[in-house]
Amino acid sequence: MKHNLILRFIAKFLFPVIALFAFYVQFHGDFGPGGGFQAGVILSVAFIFYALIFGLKTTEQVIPPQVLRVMASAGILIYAGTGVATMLMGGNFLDYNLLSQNPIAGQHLGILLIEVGVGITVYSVMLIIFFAFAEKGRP
Amino acid sequence: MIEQNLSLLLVVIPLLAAPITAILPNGKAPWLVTLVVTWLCLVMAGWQLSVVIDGSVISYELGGWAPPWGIEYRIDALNALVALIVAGIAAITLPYALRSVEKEIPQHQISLFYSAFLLCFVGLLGITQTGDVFNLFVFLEISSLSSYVLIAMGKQRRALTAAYQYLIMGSIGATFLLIGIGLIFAETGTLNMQDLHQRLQPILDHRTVHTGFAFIVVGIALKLALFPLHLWLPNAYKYSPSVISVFLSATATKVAVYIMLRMVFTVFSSDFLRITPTEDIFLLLGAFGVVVASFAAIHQNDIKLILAYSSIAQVSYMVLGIGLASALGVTATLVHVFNHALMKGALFMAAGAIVYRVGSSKFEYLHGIGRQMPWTFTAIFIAGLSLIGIPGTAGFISKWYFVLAAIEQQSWWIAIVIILGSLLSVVYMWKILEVLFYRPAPDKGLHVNKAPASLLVPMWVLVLANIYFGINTELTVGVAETAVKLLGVTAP
Amino acid sequence: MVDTLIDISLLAFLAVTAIAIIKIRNLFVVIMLFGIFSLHSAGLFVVMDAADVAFTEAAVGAGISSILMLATLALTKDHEEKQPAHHARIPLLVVLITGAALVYGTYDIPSFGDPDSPAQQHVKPYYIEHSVEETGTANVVTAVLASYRGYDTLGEITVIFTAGIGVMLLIGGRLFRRSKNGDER
Amino acid sequence: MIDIIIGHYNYWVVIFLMMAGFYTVISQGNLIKKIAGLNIFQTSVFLLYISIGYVNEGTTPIIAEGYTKYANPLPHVLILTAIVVGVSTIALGLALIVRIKEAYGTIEEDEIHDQDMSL
Repeated sequence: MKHNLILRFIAKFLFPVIALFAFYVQFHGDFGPGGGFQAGVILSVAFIFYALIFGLKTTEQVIPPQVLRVMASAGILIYAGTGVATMLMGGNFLDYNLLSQNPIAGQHLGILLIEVGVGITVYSVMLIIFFAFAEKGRP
Repeated sequence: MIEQNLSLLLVVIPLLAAPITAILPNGKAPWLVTLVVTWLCLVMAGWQLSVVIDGSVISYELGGWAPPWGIEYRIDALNALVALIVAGIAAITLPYALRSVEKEIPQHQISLFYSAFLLCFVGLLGITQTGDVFNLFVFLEISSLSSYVLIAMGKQRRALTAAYQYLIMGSIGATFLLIGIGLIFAETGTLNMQDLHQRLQPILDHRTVHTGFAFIVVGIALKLALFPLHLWLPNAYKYSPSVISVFLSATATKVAVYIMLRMVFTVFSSDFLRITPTEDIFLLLGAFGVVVASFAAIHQNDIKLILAYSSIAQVSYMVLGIGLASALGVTATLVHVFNHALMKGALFMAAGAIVYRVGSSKFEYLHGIGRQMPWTFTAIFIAGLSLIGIPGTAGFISKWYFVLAAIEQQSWWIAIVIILGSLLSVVYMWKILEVLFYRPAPDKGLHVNKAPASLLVPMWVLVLANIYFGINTELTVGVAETAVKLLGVTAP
Repeated sequence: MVDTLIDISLLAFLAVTAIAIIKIRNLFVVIMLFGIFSLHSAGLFVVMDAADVAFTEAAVGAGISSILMLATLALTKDHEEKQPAHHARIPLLVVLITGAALVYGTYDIPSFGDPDSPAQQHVKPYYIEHSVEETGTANVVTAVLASYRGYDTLGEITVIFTAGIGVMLLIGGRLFRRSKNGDER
Repeated sequence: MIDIIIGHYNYWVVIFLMMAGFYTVISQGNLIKKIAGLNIFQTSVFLLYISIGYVNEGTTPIIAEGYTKYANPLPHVLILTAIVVGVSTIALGLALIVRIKEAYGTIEEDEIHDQDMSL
């Protein structure tokens, strides 16, 4: 599909749109449907789409698989790290109220942090799975 | 700060270590991290048990939200005992793992392998700590998914099909559990175990509650490998890497027994057992399991397979104890959970040492090996005595309690089944010993070295523990009795 | 009324799709039907006021799962399922018993949509009443997911991380190695 | 009578869907189809949960003025988690299938069984 001009044009146009939508979903979960998980899936779909049009090699250069492996771990560490931070501040695990003077602000910050963690892990694992399957299919 | 968050740290420390291990370079580092983490967890699990051994209960509110709105960790003597078993077996397995894993797992996968091991460990510990049924489901899936992967890491191709079969059966089990939780949620609106217990008592005769209970029990029975849902287990244990056979056989089914106890007695209640035919079903399946699995074990020609079938039989004993539904019966189950972890851990370690040296666990390759590996052979002999239930070993204590519990209720046929099971285990253990010792080694016989010390020491620690806990029953029986009191098991 | 009609027609579509999946042996068609099944259930989730779930089911069930199955199909090159050799009587019996047990279990279940059922009267009101003041989040699903039951969500990403580790171990080959040459000693 | 049907038809159809999925898992010999069946089984259980959380004339649980009846958010949260668990299981199952195909050259249960027995 690398040489189909229309597909390439549409892909170039759609990729940023899908990615932008993913970020919207990521940070708008407080008010509408969505959150880190959906955002991670959508962002990974943008990359999968990119890989289908421009090929696996190009995509692996954009986002190397080894980096994905680190990111998948980083997401969990951000999430659990937030919990450990609240614990160090003297509260219970994941008690976001302590993250700020104002409990509501603390909750906002905590939810934001963990949703970012969720998004990163989900995005990278989805791509890891896709890369692993796609790589198997390469002659 | 540590004491206040102790029960949580027990789960969160390995949970943090798993992603870190996944990005470490291959080599000794992942093993070292895992070793440190498991020993740390063992210390914390021991500490936790020392806090609740007097019958007190630790309640920890995650996120600072009070139950039933938030998730609660709720630890009493029962949780603490099972957590100690899981952490203890992991800690003992790790020194053994170094050499064994180097030999069985490709070099470039070492760090991912230990990460998966830690995830399995996290899952099992998470199950033991939680007081929320859905949280239990989530951690059950963490442990299940990682065990599918770990089993598939076995060298032979049949490891793949064994893992696939386990994946299908395990997922069906998890889905049944999910259906059951959904049905009791529809009737109560809550997921916290204590809250569920209170809200279920007035509606124990509802048909929806009965169905929910049935689905929960079938779901757990699949994980437990309870007859007739045991078919996934033998191959899964046989073809998985040795370390994984040791770890899973000593912990996974035990944790499933724990879930069964929690669900039956804490979420539902002894009263519920009485108004339904559950007791009889447990007794019947347990009895069939003991007999059928023991006979199946006798017909195998492979050490690991014999041990796997024997595990099914031993788990059936535990189900018998639950079916007796008396304080004594459940005490026997708990003591056996602990003791069986010790004996199966030791036996699978010995089998793993043989595989390490010979490369196979099939009888045809093992004639006379016992003479060349005396330490391993003696370990099998002593742990085998414990499995059979000879006085002076840990196995005797649990068998003794089972028989007492059966006699207390005058279920003579149960007592007979228990003794029959022991006799059958004499037969299959003898079969192993005979091949290893009395069969002449083939003429050209390959020369086999003694197992390396890093394999022998952990094995012998467990063997000695089998003897120690056969003499000193204060810890096992004492904790079990406290746990049973808190479970609210009342005699019928 | 309109809701009920949409509900019934979606359920009917789902039932037909499920039967078709059992009957049809061409695996490509099965996977496509599976995608349709997922998409229809996402529609049904919308009808039942579960927007977040619908969103996720559409992205994961119809999207990721179908892509993965297609990828597996491409890798295994097995497009026709063989006639099942063994008789399917025992599975049918198991399924009938299980189904009968479930129908039996619905006798006492609160009616569909009943506002007085225990599931609507316990725990839930607390979330609805307090989530805005306690977490500052209007979307109660997010509040419960990220805060009240945040620990479940940590478990959830651990599950997906496990899947990532597993896939890397099983079919990752050398693609995800940390360094190009440092690993081999 | 009609009340019972209106109150329960949703559960009954969902049960039918679950059993269709369950039947596909345990009766089919093709490994990919088993996974598809498992997925249908699980998705139908999700429908069961969401049905439990549904309330007549309610809305999506996003607090807004002018609305008082909301669906129960708790089953939604549980199912979001369960969907993730489901897709993880499927990814692993499919990865195993790819390996099985490499090792055995087939993904039919019977043929795999025959190969294992003939050793």
